[in-house]
Amino acid sequence: MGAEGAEKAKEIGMKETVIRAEDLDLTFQTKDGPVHALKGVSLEIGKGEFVSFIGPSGCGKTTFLRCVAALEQPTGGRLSVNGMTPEEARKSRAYGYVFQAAGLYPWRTIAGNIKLPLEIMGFSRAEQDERVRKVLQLVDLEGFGGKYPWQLSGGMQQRASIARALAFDAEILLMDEPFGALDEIVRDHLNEQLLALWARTGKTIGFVTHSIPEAVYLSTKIVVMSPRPGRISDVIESPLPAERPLEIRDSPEFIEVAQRVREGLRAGHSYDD
Amino acid sequence: MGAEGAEKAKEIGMKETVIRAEDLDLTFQTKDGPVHALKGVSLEIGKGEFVSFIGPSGCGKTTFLRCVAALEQPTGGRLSVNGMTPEEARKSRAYGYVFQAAGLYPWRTIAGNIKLPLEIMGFSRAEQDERVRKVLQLVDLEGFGGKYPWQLSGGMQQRASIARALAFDAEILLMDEPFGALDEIVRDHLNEQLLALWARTGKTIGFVTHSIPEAVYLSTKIVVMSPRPGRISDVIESPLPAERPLEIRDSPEFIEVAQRVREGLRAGHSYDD
Amino acid sequence: MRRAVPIVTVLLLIAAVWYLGAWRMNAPWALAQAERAGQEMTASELFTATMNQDRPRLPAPHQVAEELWKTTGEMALRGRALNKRSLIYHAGITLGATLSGFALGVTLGILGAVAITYSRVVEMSLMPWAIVSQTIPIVALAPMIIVLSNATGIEGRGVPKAIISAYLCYFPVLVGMVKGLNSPSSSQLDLLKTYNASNTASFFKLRLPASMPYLFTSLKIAIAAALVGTIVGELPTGAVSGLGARILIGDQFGTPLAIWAALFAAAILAGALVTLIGGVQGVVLKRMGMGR
Amino acid sequence: ADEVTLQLKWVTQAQFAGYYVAADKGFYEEEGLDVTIKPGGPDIAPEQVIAGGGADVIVTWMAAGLAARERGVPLVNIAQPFKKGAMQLTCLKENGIESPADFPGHTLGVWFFGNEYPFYAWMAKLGVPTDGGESGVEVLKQAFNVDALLQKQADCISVMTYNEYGQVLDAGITEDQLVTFNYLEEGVGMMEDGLYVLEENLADEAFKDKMVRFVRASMKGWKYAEENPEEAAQIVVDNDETGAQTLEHQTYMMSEVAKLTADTNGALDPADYEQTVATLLSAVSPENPAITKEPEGMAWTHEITDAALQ
Amino acid sequence: MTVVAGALAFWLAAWGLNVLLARSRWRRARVVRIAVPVIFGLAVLVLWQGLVRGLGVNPVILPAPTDIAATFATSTDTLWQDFVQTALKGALSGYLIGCGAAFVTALAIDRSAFLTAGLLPIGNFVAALPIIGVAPILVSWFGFDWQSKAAVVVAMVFFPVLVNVVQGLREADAMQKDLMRTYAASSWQTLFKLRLPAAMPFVFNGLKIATTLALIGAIVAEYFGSPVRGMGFRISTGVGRLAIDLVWAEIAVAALVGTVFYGIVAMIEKLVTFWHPSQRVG
Ligand SMILES: Nc1ncnc2c1ncn2[C@@H]1O[C@H](COP(=O)(O)OP(=O)(O)OP(=O)(O)O)[C@@H](O)[C@H]1O
Ligand SMILES: Nc1ncnc2c1ncn2[C@@H]1O[C@H](COP(=O)(O)OP(=O)(O)OP(=O)(O)O)[C@@H](O)[C@H]1O
Ligand SMILES: Cc1ncc(C[n+]2csc(CCO)c2C)c(N)n1
Ligand SMILES: [Mg+2]
Ligand SMILES: [Mg+2]
Repeated sequence: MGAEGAEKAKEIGMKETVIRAEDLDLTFQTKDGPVHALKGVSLEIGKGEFVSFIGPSGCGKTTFLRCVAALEQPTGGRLSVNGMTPEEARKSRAYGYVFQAAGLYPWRTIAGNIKLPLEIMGFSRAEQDERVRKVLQLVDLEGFGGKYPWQLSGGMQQRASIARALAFDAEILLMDEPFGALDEIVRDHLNEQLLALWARTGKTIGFVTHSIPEAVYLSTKIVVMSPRPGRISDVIESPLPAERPLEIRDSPEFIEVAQRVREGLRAGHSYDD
Repeated sequence: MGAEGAEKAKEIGMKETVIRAEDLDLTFQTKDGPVHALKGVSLEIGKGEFVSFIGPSGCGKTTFLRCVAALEQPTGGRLSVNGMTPEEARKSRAYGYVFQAAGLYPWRTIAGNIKLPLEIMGFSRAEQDERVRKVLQLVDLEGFGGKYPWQLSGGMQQRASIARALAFDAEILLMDEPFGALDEIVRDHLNEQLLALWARTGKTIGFVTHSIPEAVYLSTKIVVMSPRPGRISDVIESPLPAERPLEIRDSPEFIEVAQRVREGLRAGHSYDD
Repeated sequence: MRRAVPIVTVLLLIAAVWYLGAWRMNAPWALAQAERAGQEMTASELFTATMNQDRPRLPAPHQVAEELWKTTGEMALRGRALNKRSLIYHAGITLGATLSGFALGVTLGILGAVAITYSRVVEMSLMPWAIVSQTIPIVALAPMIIVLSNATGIEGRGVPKAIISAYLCYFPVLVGMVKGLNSPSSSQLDLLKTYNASNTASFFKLRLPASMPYLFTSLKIAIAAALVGTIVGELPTGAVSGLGARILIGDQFGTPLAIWAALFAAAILAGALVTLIGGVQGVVLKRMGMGR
Repeated sequence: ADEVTLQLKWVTQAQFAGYYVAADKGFYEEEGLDVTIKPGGPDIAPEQVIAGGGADVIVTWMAAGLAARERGVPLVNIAQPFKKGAMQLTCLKENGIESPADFPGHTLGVWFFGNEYPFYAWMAKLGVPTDGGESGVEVLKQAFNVDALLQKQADCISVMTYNEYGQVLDAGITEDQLVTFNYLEEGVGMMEDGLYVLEENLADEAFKDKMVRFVRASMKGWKYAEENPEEAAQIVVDNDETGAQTLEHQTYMMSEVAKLTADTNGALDPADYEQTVATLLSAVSPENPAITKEPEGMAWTHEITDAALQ
Repeated sequence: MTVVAGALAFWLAAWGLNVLLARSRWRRARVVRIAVPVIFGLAVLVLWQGLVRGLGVNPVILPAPTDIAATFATSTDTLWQDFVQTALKGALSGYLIGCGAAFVTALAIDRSAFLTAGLLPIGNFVAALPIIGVAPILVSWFGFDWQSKAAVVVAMVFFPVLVNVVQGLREADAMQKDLMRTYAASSWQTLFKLRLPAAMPFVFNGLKIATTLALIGAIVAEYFGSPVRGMGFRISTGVGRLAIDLVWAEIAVAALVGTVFYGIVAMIEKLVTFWHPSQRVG
């Protein structure tokens, strides 16, 4: 794309592209033969977008996110992140990744867990403490830095793991069903907080979920996927405004988008697997 | 109550009471001091009702269900099931209990799992086989009796575990977040099936869930609970008709009930646990 | 096949190191002998002299293989597999004691685990002592066990050996089974409670099947421990037959080759037993639907 | 037939040829006895076995027998087939030992398990301390083999003329490279393999009679073995359950053992007993607690041999 | 006979007391957790004493606990000397060398998937072998003093520890490793910050198994030659001298030392793996 492309993008009101996938394929070789986890996936994600991936189990949501984070190697197609290969982007520490389970190290305190990437990236002690303090505040966990993960509830752990991903200010936040294990109320609350955080920081976010309301509530763009082989069956640009109180979920626009997502899903779903 | 009471109940259009809790208390003694899991819980559940319990984590939903099933001993108040103590009701095998995880025994086939309660209760071989056949049909799993649990998808496992609870024709079905681990699409599907089954069998069902739409969609009565100490904060009789297609969830009545549940929940929720 | 390549490589590496060691360790004796005889030795003469000694400090692998073959395969071919000079015969003796010790130990372990699972007094009283029991050097008890079993009228050395081997192998079974019998989740146990199931039913329908994977894991450890126990029982007690006795006699008569051959026979026996249990585990767990 | 259990002091070898020959040739049977021979081993104390009722009669050394007596197991010597002592200390000349005067500063291998008494008696007699240092000797608990000498971990080791000494020679060391000291000849010897029973059993006439027949047959076995060493060795090899003994070595052993049994009919010479007791008492020390006082009561008897060998 | 009956009665009474304690309100208290097994042990000793005395068992066959205690008290010098020789010089040094070597080897082969694939099955196999049989060989290689005992201990503990450490290093789950990759962490950073801590429960499992092996290995090795001190020396020669009470005193020392050793390792484990669910009860 280069400078010229960026110019053009701005002109026509598009944001700068951060992640660009073209005709991406990924086939796992397994004992029972090849599994086509991704087939011909093309997608562009602009800077500052909040993109949700939704689809039945096994449709390749996780795999796509992992390809972006260079945790998996596509077997075909092109994938670039900020104009680099995903591998280079990973080395330049462009990603914060949040897994489904909080995945905190049980032998480290919450603060210790948040420090982990900072230690690895060689931040100074003072800087580490400062950042820990800041992100703990961001996710509403002041005062819990000295606790161990197992002393916290699931929701708090999940917030800590988000704080960990935020601590080193990666440009791109990839979240794989981060709230899957939480109850709806806690989930609502974290959704609100995540939106606020996104608004404040302007990060680019890739977000995998199974929940239709969650996807609709959070995203600027919803990617509906279907399995066998994993491919994109619909991409929905959200018409919802940037400002989203929780009540927006009872608005007709919301319900309409949700309905569209649900149909897209229903189409690709098989009940007996 | 006696015959007279039952008469009266019929007269005024009320159903016969199956479960009656009066001012129920349950306090766990833990190392960190007493935990008031239930405090002054009073509730009546009529024959054939479908009652959902919803509330934030730790509000005592599971504990209440366990008290009903005589798996936990209340420390105060009265609790009767069909006019007996829960203990007696348990001994008379009045309950089918479905846990959050399917909890099938991996060393038994699906049919073997369903037979488990039948063996324990001393049904004859022929009777066992007959019942297994019937309930497998009921939950749409014909032909899967010989498979092992891990050869089935999560949704199918959950249906099998419901079949297991149905097999011995308990009057009361207690379900503790049976669909918590499933994705939304599968969940919708199972919700539909569960409703159909309930309609067909007329069982009394106690159902714990975290999902507001699920609670509203399924129940004739929604019990909203709040924690510390665990108590009932709202009991909502559903105005929805008995016949409920999935689309009912976009109807205004549905949304209204959901909104009321959500408010009840919000009130009792604390975000930091 | 793919998995075999690294294993074979490592084995070859070990053999190479072994040959090197044999050469280094046997050289002094060869040199001293030459000196006593007043001869000079070339390097190649020295090397051959280190590879074929009667009393090597470290026999070369081919020597051990040869001795092993002479005392097993060759005798078997001549129809003398059960002759007392055959290691097959002695392995059989050791195997017999190992199996009876194993049976005794496994029975004790399982019964103990059941008692511990169902009785809190037993758990609190016994569990710490089970650990302490493993720190007692059973070798020290071996002679007393022999005398005591003599005194109580038990004849023969098989019984004391089996007792020692049971002593060593009950522990892993006990620990594994306590874990296994307690592995059902509380919701699995509660499920049975809602059926108003008896203790017996919950044992046979839930706890026991749930403990099977644990049982087999500990059985593999236990059979190895039982073999160690038998050999340890044979070593200091003057057993007259069995692989341990061969090691002992080899030590007394200065025939290291006999020791090494017996050691390898023991290793092969251990490997075979563990593999066998692994096989049974595979079959049983598969038939139970847990064999994925 | 009357049953008799004999507990040996060591593994099956020509050291016990007489008993195996007697069993094999039917001498016991002729006496109406059904004899079970239990081999011993490095951890078997025959005195303990007989105290526990595991044997009727045992083969043991007199020092051990007297020690057991003092510790409450009243053993009685009923016969003494071995007249001479076979235990020796053998040293490699190249390590600088020519005579007992050279011991200080060297390491000596000693057998324990009740076999150490003569060694300590000798050192006491020589005035050599046994706790190491310049003027003393370093003592090793030698395994029951000759590795310590061959691998130069000890300068001298304990050997039996009929066994380990031969092993040293077999290993390629010649007799002239060795210096050997025989305990008996050094004046600290003790009676080796004798037959012992529990004193209380001797009160029983039937038992006594059994022992008379047993000793008679056993001595017949010994004399037969002396005269037919090769056949005796073969019998021993046949009876060895370990299958590890070689005929060659057992033949050597038999020929050496024959020298020990040659000059006796099996009756204990009281002078030998006196010498053993004297030696033991000459060197009472914490390391060497065999006996601390004259044995009390009947430590030996001629009753059996008198009846058996009239 | 009355003695036997008395002992039996005591045993029953002690058991009854334990039943009461185990059912009591205080059953979770530390004191009770300790008292119950102690009472049980005492009851066993009393029963032993009663049977030996009551049945008039010859002390040459089985001494009474009081005799053993008396011998213990009068031979503390000997016991101490033997403890130093066998437990400290032989077992402990062998344990440290063996575990250390296993740890270093595990880290070394961990770098190569090929070596791990080759060594792990072999290690698993060797860990199941009756290594104790090499004792006579190692004694003839390393001489009579503690070095050969340490060598036997090294041989015995090496493979169990190796297998556990290698296994432990594979314990970090895929997600945790992926997390490190998203940080572009170096392999050393991954090792020290993730895989070693995650391996600790396994490492300690190996170390605990090794404690019970160490003392037994050192003692057995002394059967095949030793200086004139050491627990194995005393045990292996004591029977021949009919000093059975001293043998039992040594056995008691061995059990005590072994238990304390195990206890120390278990305590360190508690400190290091405080985060592991198995350590978090309550
Ligand atoms: N490492 C792997 N090896 C083989 N197959 C794999 C691997 N990882 C994923 N797959 C397969 O690829 C497909 C896509 O998997 P993926 O995890 O991306 O699905 P998903 O959409 O994230 O599903 P879920 O909602 O269950 O998390 C599935 O069929 C899965 O079985
Ligand atoms: N056995 C127990 N011992 C001590 N406290 C307990 C026990 N069981 C439950 N509790 C406590 O009682 C309270 C109610 O628990 P309960 O499991 O009934 O909650 P819940 O509503 O089912 O929550 P969730 O939605 O997380 O399942 C909680 O605070 C819990 O920690
Ligand atoms: C238990 C016991 N061990 C060793 C000896 C000494 N000894 C006497 S004969 C012999 C066999 C080798 O010749 C040995 C080692 C013994 N008397 N008793
Ligand atoms: Mg996924
Ligand atoms: Mg619950």
